[in-house]
Amino acid sequence: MAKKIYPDAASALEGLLFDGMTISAGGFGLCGIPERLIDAIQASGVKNLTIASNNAGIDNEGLGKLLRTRQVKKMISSYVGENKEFERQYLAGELEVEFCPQGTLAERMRAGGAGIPGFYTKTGVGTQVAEGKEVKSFDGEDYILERGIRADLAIIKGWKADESGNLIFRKTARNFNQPAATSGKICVAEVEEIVPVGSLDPDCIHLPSIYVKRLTCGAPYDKKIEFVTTRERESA
Amino acid sequence: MAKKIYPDAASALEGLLFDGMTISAGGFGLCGIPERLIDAIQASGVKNLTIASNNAGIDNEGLGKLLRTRQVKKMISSYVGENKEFERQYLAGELEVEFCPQGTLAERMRAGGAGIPGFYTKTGVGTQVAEGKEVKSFDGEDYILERGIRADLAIIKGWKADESGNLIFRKTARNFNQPAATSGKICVAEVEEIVPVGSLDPDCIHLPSIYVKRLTCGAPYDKKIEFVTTRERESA
Amino acid sequence: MTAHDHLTNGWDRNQMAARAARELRDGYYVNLGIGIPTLVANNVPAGMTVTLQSENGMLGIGPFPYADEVDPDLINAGKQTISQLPQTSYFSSADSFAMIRGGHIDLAVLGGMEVSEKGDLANWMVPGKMIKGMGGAMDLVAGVKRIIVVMEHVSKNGDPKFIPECTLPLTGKNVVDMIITDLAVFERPDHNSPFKLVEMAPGVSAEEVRSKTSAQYVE
Amino acid sequence: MTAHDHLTNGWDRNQMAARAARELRDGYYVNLGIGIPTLVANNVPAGMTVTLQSENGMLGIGPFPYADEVDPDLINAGKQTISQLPQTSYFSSADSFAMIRGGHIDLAVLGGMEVSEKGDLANWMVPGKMIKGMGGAMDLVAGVKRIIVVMEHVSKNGDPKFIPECTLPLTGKNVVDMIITDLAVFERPDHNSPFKLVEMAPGVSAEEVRSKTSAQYVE
Repeated sequence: MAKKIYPDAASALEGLLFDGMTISAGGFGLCGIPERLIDAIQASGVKNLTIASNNAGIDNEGLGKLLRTRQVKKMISSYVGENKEFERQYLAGELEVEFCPQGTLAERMRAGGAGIPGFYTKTGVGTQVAEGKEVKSFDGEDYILERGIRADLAIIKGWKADESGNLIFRKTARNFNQPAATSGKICVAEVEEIVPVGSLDPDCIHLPSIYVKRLTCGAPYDKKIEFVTTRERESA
Repeated sequence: MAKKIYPDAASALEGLLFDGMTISAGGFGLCGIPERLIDAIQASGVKNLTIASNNAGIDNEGLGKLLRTRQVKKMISSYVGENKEFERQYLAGELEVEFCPQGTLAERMRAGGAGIPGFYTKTGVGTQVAEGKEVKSFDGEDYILERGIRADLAIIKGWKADESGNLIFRKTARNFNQPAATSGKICVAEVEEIVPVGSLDPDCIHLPSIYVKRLTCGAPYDKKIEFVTTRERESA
Repeated sequence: MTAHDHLTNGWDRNQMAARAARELRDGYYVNLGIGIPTLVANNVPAGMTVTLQSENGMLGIGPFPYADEVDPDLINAGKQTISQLPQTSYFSSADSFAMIRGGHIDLAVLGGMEVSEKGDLANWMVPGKMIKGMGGAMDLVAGVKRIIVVMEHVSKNGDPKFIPECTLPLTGKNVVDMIITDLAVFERPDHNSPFKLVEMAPGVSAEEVRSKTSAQYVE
Repeated sequence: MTAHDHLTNGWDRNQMAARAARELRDGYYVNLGIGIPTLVANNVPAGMTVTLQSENGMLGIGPFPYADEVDPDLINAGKQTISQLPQTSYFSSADSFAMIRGGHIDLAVLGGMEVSEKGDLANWMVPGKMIKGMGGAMDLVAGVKRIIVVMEHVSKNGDPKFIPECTLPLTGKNVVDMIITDLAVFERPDHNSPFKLVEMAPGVSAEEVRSKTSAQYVE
């Protein structure tokens, strides 16, 4: 079988990175981010990246690391709070940002991966987001044309994958990882565990093996939480 | 909790049927078709239906039953072979047929369910399918505009559902059931088993409960096969 | 604390949330924004099943977890740790917004900076201040069946927030169905009708509402 | 049966499939049409992993099942019963065609009625005959990275099928990369180049191919 498994993130990315490339990245906040792959991209020194990702990490976590090293030229994101270095570069005009509504961003990734170069949505009609975009009326309502995103590379984080590349996510860590994966000309995935073929239920594969071209196990993970919120146990 | 479970298909459809309505139906060939709901629609006598379904059943199986009783005005399908009554009505001009490429049909249902009134696809460019449709160029390639399908009612067949309406399919019986379900203003599902809430893995729900407004258990099923193909056991 | 304490102040944050909760119906699927809207979850009437959606890919949000059950893979759209319920399902962001955009969510309760008398909403950016982004707000107001905005009636400077035209960049045009402030409730039956003052907080007069509102509305 | 038996007839159905199988590469994801293309599955070289996709929602098609393992919920796009493999995954028709349309499938092998010298394919309807529909063929030719058409070189009447312009309604315009007939193989490196005769079946001459082909091609 063609081998998809690589010993680490750096080798899994070998030959795929080039200056000025576009990358789709999974994750929501710090949940389900491809942190090993981000570290390897940082180490590679590749520059002038355009990154489509819902968020931009926080200072020195997630994509925040690539901002710190000035490897990012442009972000396509829906929300970039909680990131001082981002704010500094953005306000100084050093970093380009395309704000994209969260659902539109997810759909643009899915569309790009599904061979759909453009689709119409009501999201953003009559707002700044609609500026410069084609407006079309369907059944008396206005919609704007949004473009699919086809990235040079997708980087994603999964929970488990089998050796053939079938992959599953865990809870809300699925988020943008699934559409981001499909939007890349090639997708590299990091997971917490690689299991033998046949270990996963074929009815419950979130990302079929065809999308996962290279795979590496990044365990152990020390997952970060942005806001820990808890409740008290009621005394019996 | 608002009750979603109905004792049979007829009661699950009560108040939802009207002459001239549009219905999205799941199934591929005879695999995963909502047969109890089709029977109940037949018994209701509702007329002039427009049905979006990949196939039209075979003589006296699946949607073929509604063709026999002349309840269907128009089919939106990708393949309608293996059906003599269909052929007769079609050739006699009694039945309208909109041929739609299989992938375009699936995407039109998904788009309708996802609030996308139109999307561009390369499928069918330069063929009869493109006639009368807007052509648009993206990055130097031509695409045609296809419309989302929003049906008055979706009828689908699932494998198991929990009491809240979370639903899973089995093997290739998933097919059009998932996109058809989302494309209906209301979706009625029949399943082989209804299980208590909490029985299904929340990471493996194919159709979240929000899409399943009414639910009935249609067991026991005697599932039909169009072409039984087998191999011989090699003698040891 | 009783309603009486607020006779002259209008509703507090929790009372505004409780008022919004009165718009819930059994079986509803609902998306709640950050801030006061989140408090609506604590005010769901007993015996009523309301399923909460989180746009990062979850249906059936449970309460905050116990400290020993915190899970980094289980957060809400505000990036807070939460818990799951027996009826929970998870899905991707693409599927989540297909659900939102497709009109499958019955109700969203969101915060607002400004609402215009035509139902425009501004709640995502203030020119001159650092832009953080719209997140999922534009998708929610465009896709969800019914939009309730919960906000203070006036700004910190005392300026009306329910106004003739929004001055801030819009989140959505002609999208708001109901406005709940600390003073009053405005509603309209459809997107072609004007808002109507349908309720006032205890101790608040129609005159007070009028004096603090620059939008046109029906009384 | 050896190749020698066919020296004067060109390739038989299975040999055409075997020739198509020589285009497979390790790790390929492939969609096979009904008829001769299906036979390609029997000709995958030993030691090579090729994953077959079925457009009704399956990746990793196994062989036909044993009689006692037939499952009505497990069929291929030709509606035949099949079996699953350890690496199989199932998905919806929408996800299946997202995969196809998005260019994720490496290769499709399809039957054909006519192919034009510009790479147009006609394989779904004959005017005057009952139209059964295009099924997934239009999506496949529009989306899959490389399209191989396997067909008899001439029709039952002896008319060429590789022709200057298709006479039948098209399945796709400028979509075919390689043509494998019982007599020869034509290929082109990209969609702006003409087809080139790259191989002939044993015992078939370039002259015979020429005499049975009305399309222009490079020799």
